[in-house]
Amino acid sequence: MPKFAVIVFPGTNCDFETAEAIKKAGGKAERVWYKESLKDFDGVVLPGGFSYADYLRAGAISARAEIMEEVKELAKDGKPVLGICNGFQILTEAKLLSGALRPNKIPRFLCRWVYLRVADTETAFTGFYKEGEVIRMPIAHAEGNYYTNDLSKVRIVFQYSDENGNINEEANPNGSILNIAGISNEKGNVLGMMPHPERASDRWLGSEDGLRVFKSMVEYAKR
Amino acid sequence: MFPHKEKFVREKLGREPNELEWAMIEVMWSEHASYKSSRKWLKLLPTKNEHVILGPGEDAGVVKFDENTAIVVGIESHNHPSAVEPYGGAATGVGGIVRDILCMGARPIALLDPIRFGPLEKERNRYLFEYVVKGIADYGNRIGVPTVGGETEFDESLDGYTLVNVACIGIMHPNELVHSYVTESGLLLVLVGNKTGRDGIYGVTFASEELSKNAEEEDRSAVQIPDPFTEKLLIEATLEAVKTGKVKALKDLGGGGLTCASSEMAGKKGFGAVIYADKVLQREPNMTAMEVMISESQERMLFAIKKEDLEDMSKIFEKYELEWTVVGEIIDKPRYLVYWGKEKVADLPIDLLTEVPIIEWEAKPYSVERDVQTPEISPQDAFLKVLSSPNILSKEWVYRQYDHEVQGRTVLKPGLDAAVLKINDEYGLAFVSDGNPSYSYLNPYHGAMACVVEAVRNLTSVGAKPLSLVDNLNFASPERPEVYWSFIETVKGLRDAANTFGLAYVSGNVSFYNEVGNKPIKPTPVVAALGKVKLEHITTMDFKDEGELIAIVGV
Amino acid sequence: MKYRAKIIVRLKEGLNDPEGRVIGKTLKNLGYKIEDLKVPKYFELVFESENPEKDVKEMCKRLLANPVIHTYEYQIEPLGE
Amino acid sequence: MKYRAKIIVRLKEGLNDPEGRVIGKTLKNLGYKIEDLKVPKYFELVFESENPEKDVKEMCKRLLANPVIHTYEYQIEPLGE
Ligand SMILES: Nc1ncnc2c1ncn2[C@@H]1O[C@H](COP(=O)(O)OP(=O)(O)O)[C@@H](O)[C@H]1O
Repeated sequence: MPKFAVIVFPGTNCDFETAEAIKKAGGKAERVWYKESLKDFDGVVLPGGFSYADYLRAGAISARAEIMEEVKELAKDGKPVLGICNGFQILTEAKLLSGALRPNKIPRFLCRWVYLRVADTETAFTGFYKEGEVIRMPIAHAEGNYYTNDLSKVRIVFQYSDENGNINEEANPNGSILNIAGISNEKGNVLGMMPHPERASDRWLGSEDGLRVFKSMVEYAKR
Repeated sequence: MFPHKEKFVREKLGREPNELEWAMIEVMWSEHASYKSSRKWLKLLPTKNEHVILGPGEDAGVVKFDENTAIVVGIESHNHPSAVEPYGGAATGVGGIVRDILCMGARPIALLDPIRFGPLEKERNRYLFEYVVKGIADYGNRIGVPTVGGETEFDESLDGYTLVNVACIGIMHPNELVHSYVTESGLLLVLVGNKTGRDGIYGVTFASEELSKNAEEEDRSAVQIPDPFTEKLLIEATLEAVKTGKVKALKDLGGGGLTCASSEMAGKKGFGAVIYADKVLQREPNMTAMEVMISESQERMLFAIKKEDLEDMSKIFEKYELEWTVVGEIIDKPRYLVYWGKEKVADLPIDLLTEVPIIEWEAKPYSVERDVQTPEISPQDAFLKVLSSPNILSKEWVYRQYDHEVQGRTVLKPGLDAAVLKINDEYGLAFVSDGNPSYSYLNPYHGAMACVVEAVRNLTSVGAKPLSLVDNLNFASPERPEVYWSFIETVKGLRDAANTFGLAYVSGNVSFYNEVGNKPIKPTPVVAALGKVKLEHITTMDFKDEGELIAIVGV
Repeated sequence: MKYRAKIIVRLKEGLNDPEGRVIGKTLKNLGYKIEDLKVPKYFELVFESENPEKDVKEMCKRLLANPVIHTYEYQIEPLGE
Repeated sequence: MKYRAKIIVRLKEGLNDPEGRVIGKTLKNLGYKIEDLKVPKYFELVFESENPEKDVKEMCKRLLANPVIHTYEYQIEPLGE
């Protein structure tokens, strides 16, 4: 059974439920304090939260922690690296993914459910989705407005859409270019996404659509 | 404010207290810390039934959910500080109640925020509204505790003021309960978290007085800058420490600061304490013993632990990059001693701090159902007027700013009759708050009952069976006979309504002196209620299908 | 007349400043010898006014700063019509 | 030697600034004639260094600014030993 590290930075706050979702998806998960080592893991998840309270810029301070060097090694080895919400912000700040996450177009924290269109099923995290499928997950962020000056470097994986999969301005909750909700690196083994799949991994919480992100990741890590 | 305080103190002590001693007495005798005007009446409330593990008296109440699960619950107000600095006041209000839950040994899992303002037509009220919500959002979101519900109400009588109440629940195994008092001497007192500064000096006495006209300019010391980053680390470090079983007592530092936390921790079962005030880590230069002892700097916790466990505990604090120092020791004599270096700067019998005499103010009834004019208005216009009132409008603008899903438990989200949190695979916990100052103003007894009844109705609307209650009593000056009377009536109403349902209050809070410019607020009791619901049985308010019958049940 | 104002809003001396502390500590960890770091709020605005100084002061009092916890300072320069 | 640096981190030209826009709008609603309002980040630090200019530039590049979206400027003044 592949084993994943769920990295806990000071201020991370979605670590427990993210570890639960990985277990539910058939993987092993261990919460790892950011001062510890990532040896012996088959993949890494950087969960959501407010590492360092979002001081300076969301994700900026965690991205400079030593453990990120190990994350980079893992990514280079082709192991899956998933950043959710604050984890996505950390991955861009650490240059593991290109672009930046800026304050929402309405500069407030926004917590609500959204529809996403799956744009790329070839990544380590989307194997269990169908291309063009529309899924539901919650977002909860103040800085999720994705920006890049070089789209050629990103694989768009999830886009905010309406119920029918149309990508339009009304469906864009934060001002991201091209309604981007999640991107991956060229190899497809590093994914950053603003929506919270771990909050959509239990039928009582409104949807199980997110669980397949973790299932895909577990399956990928077995290879 | 206590008529014979000075005489009482001098007689008990047999001498004149020094400046530091007076300051500590002042703080502990404040309304906010001592409940001197309310204690007698709060005794009327039912506090025991089969669900209650721990009733009022410590930092929060504890309710039995099932054999392996206890729910800790509490409610607090942060009205005065929020009225002068809405962002910091509201945020530190969240921080305070979260630490109250934490110090019982429980993980905080949800917040509710009943908040009240003056009419939105006025700039100052809009400012207060916007920044109170932002303060709650920024703090709750950053510490990872979801705000799953609340109330938002606007009322003429609150013009220029705000009532910010926050309720919090936590979850733990019943065996993990940590008390806020010690039962042995020789324990070390360890202060963990933020450094101590000059903030909040005399905060509790501030909360026990009416706001002055120039409050905004004057009361810098009464507000604090919120530090959710440190709070989150405190939560994780405290829970890790509690899991070791080595924490003998735990208290958060709130109103009254170190004096209050340490004297209550030591005094409750007849012990005493020595405090080495100079050992407290100080944020500002040249602080005095008095400033250190009564500062209300936020995000600090006081641990009582055995000497031999200090090393293990300190490793946990250091893992979370929290600063800590040993600031005192529990002694077996019931005295409260403070040292500054080698010098003994205070020496009091501890009960002079912890056992404050009660006060009973004059109570004068006003005629209930005050003569309000029933407006002449057509049913059509009345209907539109009601529907367009900000009190009825959707509160989505508020709760979208709150992370109401973090921790992955929120089954019923804000916007419905009550929130439901998933506790295990079978059962959920319903959580709701209600207050209705307009009813309470007309008839405080029935208004209070209505709060309880509405909360219970909201629980039943989502399919939950009520478990227990907490109450937050927001009132004007108790020195006003009509206000004091309405307070007593309110408590009686709360009592009678709870008894009808067989429910008990496990915790609560009283906030007096809510007035601006010599104008009292309406009596504003707020009740938060917990219920248990089988996940399969949760009901929601939307119509599910065409052709369904609609029925109204009741009188 | 048009003016440009630069406004700095600072926390009063002695108040806890978690953001400055955390950023300062991060720079220290990166190897710099930081003795003090503050992150005051900073606004740059272009506005039209008859009485720019009065307006700026008012804006600070009404919105940009809270006199309970902040002090503020500003510079105003005319930009012409 | 000890130095004081004042660092301003701005959004690159052309990037919209939602925070500045909202504050500007609020001030307009309060009756002021705001044409433009920006909220750059602003840092004031006291630090020790052999090579203050190099250090400040580095701090900006490594932490305080994000080159994807920011430019920065700074002033350094010596404070003596
Ligand atoms: N300040 C708030 N914070 C979070 N949720 C709120 C707040 N105010 C209102 N709500 C939510 O909005 C919904 C409607 O609130 P309210 O109008 O008080 O309900 P009702 O009139 O049905 O009692 C509830 O779900 C409530 O929890």
